Amino acid sequence: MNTTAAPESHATEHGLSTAGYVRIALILAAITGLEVSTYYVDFGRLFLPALLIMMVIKFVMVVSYFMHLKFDNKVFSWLFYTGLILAVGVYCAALATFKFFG
Amino acid sequence: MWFTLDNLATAHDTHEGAAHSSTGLSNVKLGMWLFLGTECLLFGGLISTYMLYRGRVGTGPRPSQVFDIPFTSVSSFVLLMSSLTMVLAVSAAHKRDDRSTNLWLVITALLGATFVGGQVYEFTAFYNEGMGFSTSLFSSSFFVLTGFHGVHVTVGIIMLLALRGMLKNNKVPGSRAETVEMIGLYWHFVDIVWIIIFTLIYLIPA
Amino acid sequence: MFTPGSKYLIAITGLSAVSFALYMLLVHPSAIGAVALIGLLAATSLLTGITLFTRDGHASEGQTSAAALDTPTPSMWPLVGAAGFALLLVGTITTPIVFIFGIVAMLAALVEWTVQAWSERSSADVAYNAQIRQRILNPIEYPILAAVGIAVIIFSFSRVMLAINKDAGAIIFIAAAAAISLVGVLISVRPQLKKSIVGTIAVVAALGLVGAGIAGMGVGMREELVVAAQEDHYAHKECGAEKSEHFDKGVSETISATSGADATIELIDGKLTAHAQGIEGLQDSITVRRSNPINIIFRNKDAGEFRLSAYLGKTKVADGVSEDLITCTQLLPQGAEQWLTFTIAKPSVSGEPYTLSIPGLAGQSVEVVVP
Amino acid sequence: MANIENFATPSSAMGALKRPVVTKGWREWVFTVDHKKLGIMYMATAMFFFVVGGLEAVLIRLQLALPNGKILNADLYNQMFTMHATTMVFLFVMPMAAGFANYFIPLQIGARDVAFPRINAFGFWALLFGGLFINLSWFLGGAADGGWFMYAPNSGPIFSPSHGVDFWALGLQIAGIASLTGAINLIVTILNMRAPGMKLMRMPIFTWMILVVQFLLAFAVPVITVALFLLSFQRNFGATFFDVAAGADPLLWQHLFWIFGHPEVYILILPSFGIISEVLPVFSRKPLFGYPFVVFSGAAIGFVGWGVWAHHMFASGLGPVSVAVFSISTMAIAVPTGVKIVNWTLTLWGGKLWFTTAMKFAIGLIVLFTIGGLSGVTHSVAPSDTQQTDTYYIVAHFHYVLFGGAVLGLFSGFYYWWPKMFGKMLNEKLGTWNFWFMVIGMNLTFGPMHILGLQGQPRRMYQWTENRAGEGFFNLAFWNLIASIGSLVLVVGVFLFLVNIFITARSGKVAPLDPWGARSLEWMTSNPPKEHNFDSIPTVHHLDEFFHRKYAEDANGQMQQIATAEEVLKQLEDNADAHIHMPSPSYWPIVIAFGLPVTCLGVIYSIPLAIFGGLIILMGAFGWALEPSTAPDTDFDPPSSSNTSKDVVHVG
Amino acid sequence: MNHIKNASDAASRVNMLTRVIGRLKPVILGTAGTMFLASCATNAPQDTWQPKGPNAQKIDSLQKPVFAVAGIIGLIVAAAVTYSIIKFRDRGQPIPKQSHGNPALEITLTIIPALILAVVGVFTFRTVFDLNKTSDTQMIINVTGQQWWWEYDYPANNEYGITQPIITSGQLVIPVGTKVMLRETSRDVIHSYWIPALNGKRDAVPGRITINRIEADEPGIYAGQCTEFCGLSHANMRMEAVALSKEDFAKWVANQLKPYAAPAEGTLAKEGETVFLNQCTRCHQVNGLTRADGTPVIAAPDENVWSGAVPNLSHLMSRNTFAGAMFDLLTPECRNDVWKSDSASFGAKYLAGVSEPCLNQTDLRGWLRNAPAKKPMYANPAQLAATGGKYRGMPNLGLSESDIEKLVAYLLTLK
Repeated sequence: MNTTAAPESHATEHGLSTAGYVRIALILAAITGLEVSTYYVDFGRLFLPALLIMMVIKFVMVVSYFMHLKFDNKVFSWLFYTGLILAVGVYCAALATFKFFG
Repeated sequence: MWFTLDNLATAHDTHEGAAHSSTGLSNVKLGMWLFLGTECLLFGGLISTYMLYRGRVGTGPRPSQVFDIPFTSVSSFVLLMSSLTMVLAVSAAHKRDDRSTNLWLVITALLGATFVGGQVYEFTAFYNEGMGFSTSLFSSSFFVLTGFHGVHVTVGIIMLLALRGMLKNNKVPGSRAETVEMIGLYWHFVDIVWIIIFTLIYLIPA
Repeated sequence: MFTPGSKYLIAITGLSAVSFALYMLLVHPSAIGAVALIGLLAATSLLTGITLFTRDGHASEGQTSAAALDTPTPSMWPLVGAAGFALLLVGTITTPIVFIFGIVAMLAALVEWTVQAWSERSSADVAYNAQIRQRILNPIEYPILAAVGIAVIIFSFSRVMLAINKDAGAIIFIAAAAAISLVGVLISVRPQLKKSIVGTIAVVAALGLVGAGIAGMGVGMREELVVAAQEDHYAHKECGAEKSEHFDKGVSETISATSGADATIELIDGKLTAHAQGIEGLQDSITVRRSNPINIIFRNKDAGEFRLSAYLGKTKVADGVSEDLITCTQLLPQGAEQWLTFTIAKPSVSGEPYTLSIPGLAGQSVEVVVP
Repeated sequence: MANIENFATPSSAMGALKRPVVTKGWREWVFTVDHKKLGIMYMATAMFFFVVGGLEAVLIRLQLALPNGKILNADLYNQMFTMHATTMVFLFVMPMAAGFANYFIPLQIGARDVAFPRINAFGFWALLFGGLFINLSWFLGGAADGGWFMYAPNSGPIFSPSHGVDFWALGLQIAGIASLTGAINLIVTILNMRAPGMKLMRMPIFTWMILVVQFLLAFAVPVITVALFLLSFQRNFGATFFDVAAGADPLLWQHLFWIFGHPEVYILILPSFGIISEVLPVFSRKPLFGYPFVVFSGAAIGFVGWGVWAHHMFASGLGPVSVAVFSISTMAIAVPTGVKIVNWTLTLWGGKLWFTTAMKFAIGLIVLFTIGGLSGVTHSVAPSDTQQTDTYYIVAHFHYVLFGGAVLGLFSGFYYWWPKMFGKMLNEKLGTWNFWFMVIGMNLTFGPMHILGLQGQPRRMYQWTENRAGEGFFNLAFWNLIASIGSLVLVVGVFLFLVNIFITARSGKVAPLDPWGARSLEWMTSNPPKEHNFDSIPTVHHLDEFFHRKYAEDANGQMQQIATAEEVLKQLEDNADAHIHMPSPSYWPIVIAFGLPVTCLGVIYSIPLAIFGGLIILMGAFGWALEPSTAPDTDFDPPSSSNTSKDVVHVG
Repeated sequence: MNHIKNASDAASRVNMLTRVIGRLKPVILGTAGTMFLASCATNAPQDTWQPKGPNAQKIDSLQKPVFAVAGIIGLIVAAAVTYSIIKFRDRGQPIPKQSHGNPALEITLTIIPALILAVVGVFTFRTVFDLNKTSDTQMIINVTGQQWWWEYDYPANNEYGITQPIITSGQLVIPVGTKVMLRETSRDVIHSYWIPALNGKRDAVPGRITINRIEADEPGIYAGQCTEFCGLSHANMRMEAVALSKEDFAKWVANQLKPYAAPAEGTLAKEGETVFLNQCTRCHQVNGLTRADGTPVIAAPDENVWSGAVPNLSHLMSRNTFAGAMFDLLTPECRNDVWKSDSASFGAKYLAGVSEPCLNQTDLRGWLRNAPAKKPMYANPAQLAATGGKYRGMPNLGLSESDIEKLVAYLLTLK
C-alpha cells in the first residue's frame, strides 16, 4: 500500500489510495471538531453560516471521495444531486410558507 | 431498505452486463444512486417535519434541555470513522484483498453497532428525563427522524454482516467488489444523513 | 410425493397452527404466548416449505437411510433443547424474559436438530450431508446470529452508558470506538498475525463487553436519570417568580413558527402590552374564543428574566374546594420569546376576569375576555 | 458421490433453494419474472380495480341523482368517495400505466427484459397485495372516510375511529414501495438497456413519457411515504404530529401530501400522453409533429410539476406571497401542456387519417383534455380558485383531465396494442360503440358539473338540498340528474369494452404482423412477442425505426414501401442470436410481497402478527439473496421457423 | 364509415363549410355564451357568478375574461381538430411527407399562450394582494368552525355599539358597506368558510387563524356552505350571512345585548325553562339565565362535547336557522318572505325574528325528539370510545312529548 502520495495525485479509477482516504477522514474529523467547538465558543453572527458551510463541506467530501462521485460517471451525480436539490428546494419552499425563515 | 439488500444478488439478474449497457454503467450502481436520490426526499421530509416542530413543546423538555452535545459529537465521530473503514473495505475489495475486505467490513459493522448502542442509550436517557414518544411535537418528530436513521444504520449493519457471511461461503453473486461497493454507498449515505442531522438538529438550537 | 420427513413436519405445522388458533380464540391471549406460538408456527411452516420444495434434492429416505443411520454425528442440540425447556419452566415462575429465552432456545434446538437429523439421513457422504445442512440453515443462521450479535453489542453498550456519568460516558464511547479502529488497523498492517490471536482478541472483547453490560445492568441507571424519571420535572411548572431548577434550565430558544398566534404579548419598559392578530395598535385586553387552544407569543424586551403567567379561572378539585388554574412560560431572558398555549372553556363572568400577568411585576396585566 | 458434483456446479452451489423449473399452469404466472406476463397481470389487476372504482362512482352518482338521496348514508358515502378516488388513482390509472410500461418499454427500446426482473415481479405482487389490503377494510369495520387527500386532523384517531384510515395508509405504503421499485427499475432499464443506436432522442415518445413519469414517481413517492408514516405513527403509536392541542400545524400534512400529490397528477396523465403520441402518428401516417418539443415539454412538465403543489391550498390561508407565487407557477405549467396539444393537432394536420378505435380515443383525448386543461387555467388564477375549489367545478375539471385525458389515452392504448399483446384484434365495430358511449357518457356526467360547481354546489356532500339548487328548468337538480344518467351511459361504455375483450378472446380475428402500419420497435417481433422479445436485437438508425425499415423516399420525395413487416422480421430472425440468456423465475418476489400486508395487519391488530410478517419478509430477502442465479437449463437455442413462440420456451 | 367517392367534391364542400364557420364565428361564440348562461339555474343561492360585494366583484371581474379567453382557445382547438378530421381523412391520398415539425411555428405557438398567461398573471398578482389587504378593516368578527356548525363572536367595538362581546351562531350578521374581517379558526377539523356572493372561501384551520374579508353592498341574506370536507355531516354544515343597513345593524346589536328576560310565572314557557335548566344547560348557554337560587348558569360543553362548544342560545329566535343552519326556524312561507323581500324592507323583516305562527315546528320538534336522526352525528354513546365518551353533536335526550311542548314554548321566548 502506498502511503506517501497526495490524495489528488493518486486518484485512480476507484478513488484514492488508503492514505488519501485517511487524510480525507482526518479533514472530516477536524471539521467535526470545529463544528463542535461552536457549542463552546461564541461565534457571534458567524455561527449559523459557519455551521451550515461546514456541514456542506463535510457532505460534499463524503459524497465526492468516499462515495467516489468525483471519480465516477456524471450520470450518478445527476441522479443523486437531482434528488438532493429537489429535496432541498421543495422542502425549503414548504418551510417558507410556514414563515420558518423569517 | 430491502431494495438495498437486493443488491446483494441482483447483479446476475442483469443478463446484459455492464459492458453491454447503453451508458456503459452497471445497472445495480445506477439503481443504487437513484435509490439514494429518492432517499434524500425521504429524509428531507423527516428533517423538515422536525425543523417545523422542534420549538413546539407544550409539556416535557425542550431540545436544549436534553441534548448532550459531547456525547453526540462522539457519535458523529464514530459514524464518520465507520465511513472511513467502509471505504477501506471497498478499496480492498477492488484490489481483491479478501482478508482486508473481511476485516474492514467487520470493523465497520462494529462501529455501526456502537453508534446504534449510543442511540439506544440516548433514547433511554431522554425517556427517563420525561421525553416520551407522545410527549410533545418535538419529541415525536425527534424520535421519528433519529429512529429512521437508526433503522437505516441497523439495516446497514445487517447487510455488512450478511455480506461478510456470504463472502466466507463464496456466495456473493456477480462481482464481489461491486457488491461491497453498493453496500458502501448505502453506508456512506447513512453517514451523510447523520452529518446533516448532527448540524441541523443538535448544533443549531431551536 | 411426500417424504416421511415432510409428513412429520406438516403434522407439526398443522398442530402448531391449530394450537395458535385455539390460543388466540379461546385462551385470553398474551403477547408472549402469541409470539411463542406464532414463532413455532413460522419455524415449522418454513421447515415444511423447505422440505417440500427440496424434495428433488435427493433427500428421499429410501435411497440413503441405510447408510446414514450408521453414522450419527455428535450433536449439541438435544442439550440446548433441554436447557431451553428448563429455562421455560423457570420462566413460568419467575420473569417472562427467561420464559422467552427458553422458548427461543427450544425453537432453535428443534429447527437445528430436525434439519441436522434429516440431512444426516440424506446420503452416506458426511461432507455432502454437511453441505446440504448448510445450504438450508445458513440463510436462517446468518441473519439470526447477526441480529443476536448486534443486539448484544447495542444492549450491553447502552447499559454501560446509562450507568456511568455523562462525561465518562463520552470518554468511554470514544475509547471503545478507538479501540475497535485500532484493532482493525493492527490486524490490517500485520497480515502475518495468527488467527488464534485475532480470535482471542475477539473473545476477550466480547466477554468484556457482555460483562460490562451485565455490570451496567446491575448498577442500574445513573442517579440523575433515576431522579429525573421519578420527579418528571419538565411537567411540573412553577409559575411564580421563583426560578425552577429544571423547568427553567437553559431557555434560550425562540419559537420557530408564528403562523397561528392569536396575540403577541410584549413586556417593554415594565409595561405589558397586547397585540392581537388583525387589530392595529396595542390593547390592554384580548378577546379570545372559548374552548379553543389559544396561542400566545410572549416576548420579553426588558432587562432581566420574566415569565408570563396565565390565570385561567378555577377548577373544582373536590366538593367545595377549588384551585386556581395557572399556566406559564419559562423565565425568559431579554429578547427571548416563547409560545404559550391554553384553552378556556367557559365564558368570562364579570368580577372574575381571566388575566395574563408577570409574576413579581405588580399592576401589569392583560385581561382575557371570553364571550 | 455424483450428488456432490451436482452441488459443486456454480449455479446450484449458491442457493438454499433452486429456482422454479416448472413453468406451466399457475406457476407460469406466480413465479414469473417476464416483463410481458407481469405487464398483463398489472393490467388485469388495474382493470379489476377500475370496475370496483367504477361501481363506487355509480353508487355516488345514484345517491346524488335526486335531492336528499337515501341510497347511501353519510358514513358510507364518505367511504365511497374516498375509496373511489383512491382506487382510481392508485389502483387503476397508476398500475395500468405501469402495465403498459412494463410490457412495452423493453419492446420499444429493443431489450429482452427489464433491468431487475425479480424486483419487477415483486413490484407487481406488492401492488396487488397493497390494493387488496386497502379494500380489505370494507369487510373489517369500514373503509377510510377522510377523502383521498386525507387531510389532518380529520384523519386522526378521534375523527376517524374505524380502522379504515389505518388500512388506507398502510396499503398505500405497500403500493408506494411497489411504485418506487418499479420506477427505479424502469429508469435503469430505459437508461441502460436500449438497443444499439437508440440514442435518447431516438426513443419512442411513449418511452420518453414513461421515463419522465418514473422520475416523478421515484422522487414523489418518498414524500408521501413520510406523510403516511407520520399518519400511521399518530394513529397506531400515539405520536402527536397532527394533534392540534399539542401545537401541531395541520398544514404540514397538506404540504407533504400535495408535494407528492401534484407530481402524481402528471404521473397519471403523462403515460396517456405518451400513448396517444404513438397512436396519432401511426394513424396519421406521418411522424409526431415536433418530436423534440413534445419530449422537452414532457420533461418541463415534470420539472415545473414540482413547483405548483400549493395551488391545492389557495384557500387554506398561506398568505398572499405564497399564493401569488404558486399561482404564477401554475400558469407556467400550462405552457408546456399547451405545446403538446398544439403538436398533436399539427400531427393530424396534413396527415392521412385512419379512424380506428384507437385513433378515435386519441382524438377524443385531444379535445376533452383541452377542456380540462383550460378549466385548469381558470383556477390557476388564485382568486377565482377561492370561488371554485372544493366545488363540483373542480370535480368537472379533473375528471376531464383524468377521464378525458388519462383514461381515454389508456383505452386508445388497449385498442392499439391489443393485437401486439394477445395476437388478436379487438372488434373495431364494438370498439366504436365503446368509444361513443364512453365519450357521450363522460360528457353527460362531467359536463354538467361545471355548471353545478360554478353555481355553488360543493363537493363531498352526501346529500344536496333543493333549498340551494336555484330556480328555473335548468336548476341544479336538473344537472345533478343529468350527471347521474351520464354515469350510467359511461357504465355501458365500459361494459362494452369488457364484452369486446370477451368476444375477442372467444372469436377474435387473428392479428396480422403489422395491423396498423406501425412505426416503432415493439412491432418488430411476432404477435404476441416471443419470450425473449427479439431473435436479434435490432440496430437503430432512426426515430420510428420500424417505419424507416418499411418505407423510403423515392426520387420524387414520395414515401414508398420498400419492405413488408414480414420481411423486416425475417431479417431479424435470420440473424438470431445464438445464446440468449433469460432471467429465471423465482419464488421469492411473491413471498416478500406477501409479508408486507401481513406485517401491516399486525401493525393494526397485534404486534406478534407484525413480527411474523417481518419474519416472512426477512426470510424472503435472504432466500432472494441466496438463490442461484439461474435454473438448471439456461441456454436458449435459436428458432428454426418464424412462428415459434410456442416451441421456444425455455427460460431456464 | 362512408367513403366519399369524389375527393375534390368533398374538398370543396369542406371549404365551403369552413368559410361558413368562419363567417358565423362571432354568432357561434355569442350563442355558446348565451346558451351556457341560459342553461344555468336562476337565483341559485350560492352562484359564484353573482357577486354582491366588492371582494366577490373583484374576483368576478378577474375571472370572466379568463373564462372568455379559455373558451375561445378551446373553440380554436376544437375547430382545428374538427377541420383536420374532415379535411385529412384517408381518401386514398399518398403517404404524406414525413415532416418532423416546424420549429418556428412551434416557438410561436409556445410564446403566444405564454404571453396570454403572463397578462393573466399580472392581473392575478394584483388581485391577490388587493384581496389580502387588511389595513382598512372596520369591524372584526371571530368565526369558529366545529363539527358541524359555525360560531361567530363579535369582540367589543364601541364604534358599532358593541359594548360587550356578542356571541351567536348559524347566521353571520354584518352591516352593509362595512369592511368586515373574519378571523377564522376551528375547534376540531379543518372547515372552510364560504359565502360565494361576498368573497371566495377561506379555510378555518385548527391551531391557526386565517383572515378573510367580506363586505356586502346591499341588505339581504347570502347563502354559504362549508367547503372543506369535515366528516360525517359536512353536507349539512351551512351558513348564511345577513347584511343589514347600519341602523338595522345597531338595532340587532341592541337586541343581542338585551339582558335575559325570564318567562312569566305559571306559563308553559316557565315550565320550559325548568326543562331547559335540567336538560340543556349542561351544554347550551343562555346568558343571564339563573338557577332557582339565583346563581348564574354556566354551561360546560367542554365536559360533554368533543369540540368543547355548542351554540349559545341566548337570542335563538332572532336567528332564522338552527342546527348549523341545516334547518330553518321559519316555516317555508315565512322564510320565502324574508329571502325574497327587497333590500328596503329586508331589515325589518329579519329583525322581527321568529314569531310563533312562523316557527318551523316540524323540524324543531323533530330535532328535540331525536337530533341524531335528523342529522348524522357521532352521537351514539356506544361509539364514543375514541373521544373518551364525548359527543360530536347533539345526542338523543329522550325527551317526553310534553317536555318538548314546554321547551318549544320556552325557546320562543328567547328573542
